[in-house]
Amino acid sequence: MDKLTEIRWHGRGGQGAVTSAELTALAAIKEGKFAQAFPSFGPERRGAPVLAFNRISESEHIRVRSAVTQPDIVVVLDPGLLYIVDVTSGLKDGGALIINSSKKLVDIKLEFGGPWQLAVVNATTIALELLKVPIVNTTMLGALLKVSDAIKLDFLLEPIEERFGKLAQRNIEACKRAYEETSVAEPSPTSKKVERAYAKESWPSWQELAPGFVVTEPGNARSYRTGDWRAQCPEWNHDRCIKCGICSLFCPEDCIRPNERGYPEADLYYCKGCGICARECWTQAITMGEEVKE
Amino acid sequence: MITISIDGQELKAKEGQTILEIARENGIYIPTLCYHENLSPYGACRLCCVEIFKGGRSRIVASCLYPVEEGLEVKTNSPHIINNRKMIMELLLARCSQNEVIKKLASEMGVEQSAFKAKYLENEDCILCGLCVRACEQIVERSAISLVNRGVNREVAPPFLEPSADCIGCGSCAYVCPTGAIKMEDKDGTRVVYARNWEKEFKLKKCKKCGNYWAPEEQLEYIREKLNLPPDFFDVCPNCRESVP
Amino acid sequence: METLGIYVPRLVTKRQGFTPGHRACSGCGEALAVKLVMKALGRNVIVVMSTGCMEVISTQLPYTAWEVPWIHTLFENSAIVASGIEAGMKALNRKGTPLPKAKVVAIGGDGATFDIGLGAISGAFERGHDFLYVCLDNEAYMNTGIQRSSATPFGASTTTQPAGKVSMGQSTWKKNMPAIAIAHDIPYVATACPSYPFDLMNKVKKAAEIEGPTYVHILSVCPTGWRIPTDMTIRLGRLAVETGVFPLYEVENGKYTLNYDPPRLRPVEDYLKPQGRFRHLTPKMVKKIQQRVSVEYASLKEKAASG
Amino acid sequence: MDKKVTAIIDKYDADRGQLISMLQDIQAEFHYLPREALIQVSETMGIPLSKVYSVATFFKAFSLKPRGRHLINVCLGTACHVRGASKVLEQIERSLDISRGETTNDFKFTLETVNCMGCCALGPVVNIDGEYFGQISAGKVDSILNKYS
Amino acid sequence: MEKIKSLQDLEAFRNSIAEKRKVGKPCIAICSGAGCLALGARGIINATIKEIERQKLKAKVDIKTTGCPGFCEQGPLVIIYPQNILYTHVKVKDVAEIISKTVINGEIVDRLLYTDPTTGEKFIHESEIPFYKKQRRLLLGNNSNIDPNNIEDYLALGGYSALAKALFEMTPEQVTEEVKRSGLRGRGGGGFPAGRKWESCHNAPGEPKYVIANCDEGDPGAFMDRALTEGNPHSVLEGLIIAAYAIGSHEGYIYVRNEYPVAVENATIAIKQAEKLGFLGKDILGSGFDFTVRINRGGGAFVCGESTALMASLEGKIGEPRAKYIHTVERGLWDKPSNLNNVETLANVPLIINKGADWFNGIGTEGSKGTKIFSLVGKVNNTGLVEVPMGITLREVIYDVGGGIKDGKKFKGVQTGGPSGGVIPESMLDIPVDFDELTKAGSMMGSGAMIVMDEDTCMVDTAKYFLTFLEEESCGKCVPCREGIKRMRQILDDITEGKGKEKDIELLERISATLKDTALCALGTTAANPVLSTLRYFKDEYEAHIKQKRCPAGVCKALIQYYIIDEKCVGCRLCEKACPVEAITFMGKKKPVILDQSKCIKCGICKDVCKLGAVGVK
Amino acid sequence: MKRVGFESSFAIAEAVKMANIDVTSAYPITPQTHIVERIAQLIADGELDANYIPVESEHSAMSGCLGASAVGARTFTATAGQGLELMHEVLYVASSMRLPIVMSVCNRALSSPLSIWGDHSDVMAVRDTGWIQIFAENAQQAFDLTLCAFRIAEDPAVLLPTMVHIDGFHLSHVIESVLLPEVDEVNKFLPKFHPLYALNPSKPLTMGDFATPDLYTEAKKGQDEALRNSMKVILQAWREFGGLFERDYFPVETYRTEDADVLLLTMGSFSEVAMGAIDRLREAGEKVGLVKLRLWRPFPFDEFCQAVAQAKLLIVLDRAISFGGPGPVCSEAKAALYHLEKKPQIIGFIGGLGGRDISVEGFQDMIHRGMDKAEQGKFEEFEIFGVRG
Repeated sequence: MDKLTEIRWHGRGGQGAVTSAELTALAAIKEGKFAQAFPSFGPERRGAPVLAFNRISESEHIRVRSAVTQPDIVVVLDPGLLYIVDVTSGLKDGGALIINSSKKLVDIKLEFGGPWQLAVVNATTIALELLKVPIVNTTMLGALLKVSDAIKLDFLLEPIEERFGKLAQRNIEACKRAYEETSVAEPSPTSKKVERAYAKESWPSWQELAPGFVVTEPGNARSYRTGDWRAQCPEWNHDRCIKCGICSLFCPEDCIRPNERGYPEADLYYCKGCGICARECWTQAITMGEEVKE
Repeated sequence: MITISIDGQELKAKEGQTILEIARENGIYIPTLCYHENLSPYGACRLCCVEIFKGGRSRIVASCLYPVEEGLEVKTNSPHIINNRKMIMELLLARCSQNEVIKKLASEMGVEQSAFKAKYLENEDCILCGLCVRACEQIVERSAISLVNRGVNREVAPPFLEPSADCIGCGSCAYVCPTGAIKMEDKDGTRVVYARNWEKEFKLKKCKKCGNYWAPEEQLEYIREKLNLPPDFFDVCPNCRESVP
Repeated sequence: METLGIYVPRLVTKRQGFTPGHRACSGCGEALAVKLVMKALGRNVIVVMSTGCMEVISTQLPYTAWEVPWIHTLFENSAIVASGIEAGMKALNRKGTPLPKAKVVAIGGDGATFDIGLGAISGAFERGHDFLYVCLDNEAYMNTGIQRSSATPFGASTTTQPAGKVSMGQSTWKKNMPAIAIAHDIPYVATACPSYPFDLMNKVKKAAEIEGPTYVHILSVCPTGWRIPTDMTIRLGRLAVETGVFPLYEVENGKYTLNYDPPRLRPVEDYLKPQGRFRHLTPKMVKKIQQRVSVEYASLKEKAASG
Repeated sequence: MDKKVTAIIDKYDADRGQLISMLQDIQAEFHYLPREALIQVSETMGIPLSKVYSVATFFKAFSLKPRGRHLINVCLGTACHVRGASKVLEQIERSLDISRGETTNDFKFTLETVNCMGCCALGPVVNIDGEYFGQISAGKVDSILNKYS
Repeated sequence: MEKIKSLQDLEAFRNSIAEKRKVGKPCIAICSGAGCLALGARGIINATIKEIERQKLKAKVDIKTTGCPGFCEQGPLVIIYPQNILYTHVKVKDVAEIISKTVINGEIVDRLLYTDPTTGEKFIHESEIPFYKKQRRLLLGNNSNIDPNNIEDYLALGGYSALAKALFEMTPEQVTEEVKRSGLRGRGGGGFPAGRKWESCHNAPGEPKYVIANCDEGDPGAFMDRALTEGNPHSVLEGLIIAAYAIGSHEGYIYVRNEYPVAVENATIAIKQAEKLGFLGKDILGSGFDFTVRINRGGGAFVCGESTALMASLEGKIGEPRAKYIHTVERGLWDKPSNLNNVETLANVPLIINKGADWFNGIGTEGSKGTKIFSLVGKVNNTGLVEVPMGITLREVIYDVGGGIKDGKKFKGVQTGGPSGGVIPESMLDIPVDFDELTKAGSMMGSGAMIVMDEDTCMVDTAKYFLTFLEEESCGKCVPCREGIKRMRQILDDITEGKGKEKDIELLERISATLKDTALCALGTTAANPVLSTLRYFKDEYEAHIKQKRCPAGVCKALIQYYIIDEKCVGCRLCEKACPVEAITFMGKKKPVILDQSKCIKCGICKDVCKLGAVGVK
Repeated sequence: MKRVGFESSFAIAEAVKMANIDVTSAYPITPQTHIVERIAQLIADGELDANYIPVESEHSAMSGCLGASAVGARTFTATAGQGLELMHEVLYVASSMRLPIVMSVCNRALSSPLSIWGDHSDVMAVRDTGWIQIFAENAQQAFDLTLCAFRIAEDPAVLLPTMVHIDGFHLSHVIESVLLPEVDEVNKFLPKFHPLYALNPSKPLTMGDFATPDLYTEAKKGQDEALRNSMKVILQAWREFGGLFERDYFPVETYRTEDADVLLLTMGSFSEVAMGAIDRLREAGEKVGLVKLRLWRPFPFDEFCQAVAQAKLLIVLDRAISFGGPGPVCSEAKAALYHLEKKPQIIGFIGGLGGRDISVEGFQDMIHRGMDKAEQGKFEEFEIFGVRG
């Protein structure tokens, strides 16, 4: 049987994971290979964790259509996802984990190293510098090129041009620069994946559903964490805050409340990091800082 | 966690919560006029009174203030309570005979007319619930108005019934007023906050960029001084300000 | 009109029927609108919602973000489901089943309101049911991925009417839905925008208190569909109002009131420029839009002036 | 005025709990609570003026209006009432042509009432400038007032 | 004087005072209680001082101004020691005679002795007088022996020995236990067991803890707290210090109403003296216990007698009560555990500590222990303060102590408990004075005002009086109290003006019920008591006003007419002169005066001035 | 009980009145109009205290019922043909939200060409919407089964919407005699509706959620179980009805099927006509019988197998066409019998489309043709009965 490379992309709604997967497939097809790209269809929204998948075969039509559960390569577009989604779930021994992070390779390795190749690139910085937006889809393709020969840069150029038009050149630059700046650590076959607890959803059985699927517990969505969607986190400068409450009124999540001292505070369990509060604050007391997990 | 029962419903509550809070959380309606969830409870209107049962004895308490305790049994609608509420509404209706909010609430409770003689009916809007005073004190932290005089002569007013230097024209008092006794209007670059016996006028600041009036100058000056912001900080309205530091 | 200022927001109720934990996009103006609507309405309501973003993001089994009785059935029928609820409650009450007082509120997006559900809305308005219809207008079918609706403004690029080499995006003018509502002679019609939260809440409260069919049209900025940064939601709403693209007004028993009438309108360009969906517009197109907005605004002003 | 007020505030170590005592002293000094004094108390003590004003208007002992040279206090306590205090009050009102709470135009008398001075055994009681007159009747009013003219 | 630093020092100091006083100098004790002052005691004092100086007796005779012994009706009162001769109704012109006759020569001035109004018998000593005979004057007894501004007087009588006992022989818990066992209940009105209150406050979490003596005696008609604070301030202070010790408080307040300037002054002096001698301050009597007291003056608000309102005003706020679902012993002044006791309650404490709970327990009834001071006022012969053991009947108080109704009129009712209490009718005069019995009768003990009413008192007017009082005194915070009392007063206005309707009574009852159920504080919840109790016992009077438009007692102006009883009138023209509106005209000798009803304003002056009883009311 | 002459439509309206419904939300369409017109008149005359929502389409008619039922009101509507098709989408919602709406369907052909006359095309098109579907054969049954429908639908163990089918014109517009029970008796049979869940601010519920693939299957499983389990309640309700009113109903009813070799299977008003044909053939000594399907959904598998298993031949008349496939009833019958060892052969006819009449003679003819075809082994053929060549 032909060699089949399976890739799983982890991103957030609006970040470009699906685009990455699509471009990957197009590049592979251009090269003459057989490839698939597809997202995990769902109602998830901008900021919510999303998945996209690739399968690339050297010379055969690929018939499998189900989600990739045992990837050869995992690409993580948002460093925050590492702590909320089990990105290495099913990752094959000897496979590759590619992460967008500002952290150093050695530091990442402590946390996410395993019997797989580990690649780290500070894609957000590259994207912000070259594209002026924190969308890292093409940048991460550069990192993918560095780790895997499933696709080649030459065949990627055309799809990028088609997709981005005027902005293509800058995207290609981002891709190339990421290729240069990606640092890679070889797999350490003996090392084990660091186990961590990820939130797991448990689903009711059919008998447990009320007739008509009525939800009888009002507002139980409160237990649903949307704070995971956040890429940036609001911070209040108390010297600048007059506790006026405007931030709280404009919060679409309704998650800003005064603390004991009367200063507003976002409930990070829900805050999606949209930045409205910072934008609307009269005294510019709020800034959106980089999200730091754990 | 504490378990209490309100009108026969078993409910969970946290230590320190009041009966009214629990009722509201569970969609049980208890009328009030002086309660606001974001202000300290005051217990003045007495509309929220409920009957509690403890150790075989019943007692009437103000639900906005009464802290729940394990096993507490509450009735919000006993005939006793309803009679009292009606009487309180009759009293309020006698005071505010022309006020639409009071009239409506009274009629919802089945009180169409106050039993008091017409010659004694008053045409007040203020019910002295103190919400405005508490808002100004606890939220705005300015205390520009207070409850002055005692008893039947009580009213809400700034000191000496003159425009208060402490008032920054935020309008919290007008917003929180349940009966419309305090009002606020913005018109042609001027804001007026007023009640029957007092008012204060504010000049509104014009945004240098878009030309819209957007906030009272006194208010902006207050913020600016409090936070030690540069003099030109509020020259443009937040909408015209592009960068966020 | 707008009493928003410092501190007043802290007096807005914390409790509402729509909880956090909903799955709206980051920066969603529509979720904000729903939050404000629910703050204004309190607990004694029954909400009927059309299929759309708000339904999908708030009630994913086994969760619900609603703390009021809430029902969704289909895309196009929330106005009539609301009619049924209202009629049912009236009948039950009349026949001796005591029910708590509750206002029926139907909420639908622009697709549900302008397009697929228009017939049902018209029917419910005409029959005079005591209910409030709230349209959350984000100017396209956002739930399915930014397809044009009859609420999509002229010149906006959507996935079903994209800007292209020969296309300038939406080629028709936005349907005047409030005018359609007004034409039904219902007692109250208003436009609102969450960028003016107190105005919005006042109108919703007012509409809920009036007996008979009432209509509140809320412009709900969609950062995803409009292609703007998520933190620009409030600002865009204000720009829509300040440029006259989306004037805030209310019509009470046929009487027009313009709630926000600045001495001078901003140029529409201020509103169009930050939005990705208008990025392709040529100066000529912008001018055309400006002209149309000016004319419509003037006509609205005239109506307000004549009372 | 400032100095006198400052001295009074200092006497109580600017203790907020002693606000009422301070106002009592200020009133003893000026016979009423002058507006400026209240402002000074508010500023020195860091108590919002509205709160000071609120206290000054709540308690019956305080007057925000200048008072006459002689302060007449008619006791309307129960014991005095049952012995006809209201008739005494009415007579004083008639004699001075003012109502309770008011001051005569010549600023000679201010007429106030008090709900018990603790001289219940001798009711009705009238107190003028600290001097008690017990077992008064309406008929005796004028002769007492005459002492002060 | 130096600070007393130990128990031994205290005994030594007490002995030195006793030593000084052995000499047995004659002493003129002049009551300077408010009642006597109102009757001219100030003049007596001045005259005495002058006379002593004139007669150059300064070295031989002591003058003492003392507190109120309670017999105010008979004032000004003067007692001559060592013979203990009581003179009543003393006038300035009597002073010289008293000094020369009694002080110097030991002769008795007969004319100044107390004469029983009914028997005509004269009494030399206080204790022989019927007014005092049935009393048990545990608290008031010393008032006439003590100069309140002289701590030595108090010490000479064993003062502060209870404090010493508590500090050196008892733990705080033992003190509390003793008070608990004594059965002492709060004298301010509520009747809550004092010991239990102390215990709760002691056990409540939070520091510091405060103790407060409540001398904001707002009850019109009551003045025992005043008499105690003015007459024997150290007894109150000692009680307060002991309470502080038991509770673990180091800061205390005495809240005195500003209408009691003498009380403020005497208490201030007492505190200074106690501080100087080391009864207050750091390391009291060398025991290690610290305690300081401040005086706070009220601003004239009846509602400040309510504990939470009082504490609010102690914080410099308006005297608005708050709900007491969390008791003040847990969260009171400045949100800290606070113990508030009435002055009279505290004055009992040194007695209990000294003589023991069992002794105290032996006085009074099952549920109410000790004595209670009442201010017996109104239409009774012997008005004044009376201290009687609990359990004595109302009839004994009014007739035996009080000497019956003035001018031989008919008794109608007695109001106890002040504005929050009720009127008790003749038929119930035999109920014992006891917290629970009075409550059962629809009234209450209150702070101890006892206002006797005779047939000339209109009950509707009385109810209206109390409502007018409460309307003025309501803080205005809660709706039922502020609005309800006003409306009830308006209804009573109508009734007394002859405009009452029959359904008004029902409306009064409905408002009363709501007030009782829903008002925020005790002022409101009990506000309807005067109305309810008069409705209960004197409904016929209400009905007379409403149905017959008649005021049986001849009080309600709109329903009465003054008229001249021709047979009695001699034409002296006093009334004509007194009438402020010239409604009376002299008609010559045969038919002396006529009263023009159209002009009459019903001020009643004519009736007041007529010495012949020729003015009638119908 | 009194005997009156009533159009079936009026009989249904009478049942609705006796059920004391709270709300009807309806839109006119032939041949259903007489039902709602009659209800409107009853309301107008004050004989029925209910709210009539005169909606703007059938889609809205059903939607209005959804809303009213969701607050706990007893609801009824009626429609036919195109109307039922327009409701289609809403029908699924009603059943999956478990709202016990009762609806009369005056079975009608579907466009195009436009036909206002009866057949079962509309019925079969909504077969899979999760409703309980019951067929009536005459005015009396229309009355009885409508009453029963409320009882069944609202049973807390069921809570499913229910259609009572009457054939357009053949029943709807025909006047017959009907026995009407007394109201008290009806009240005994049909208690007040107590919804399990209802929209009520004092107990907030969320109805009509969104389900991801993780839960949709479970939701549907629950719904299917409910429909299957409703059979017990249906049997119980009909048994009780029989006890009270002495008219018995069964999911599958048979006529002279004892020892029959050949059975005819029909549904609705044609069944009574077919009974005439059976009588004549029996007179002629032929061992034929008639099987009538009263309950179409949930399909009464056991009862059906029991009724037909002993026969040699089952002739099925479908009044609906499934283009390019077997008649729907026929294929259902085949599927039901497939697992049995001993089962009849099946011949399917399609007939009575768009109001085309079939007389007693016609049925005789159909049975004979069926028998012929069976003999010839032409089992796969679906003949459209009476079609002109």
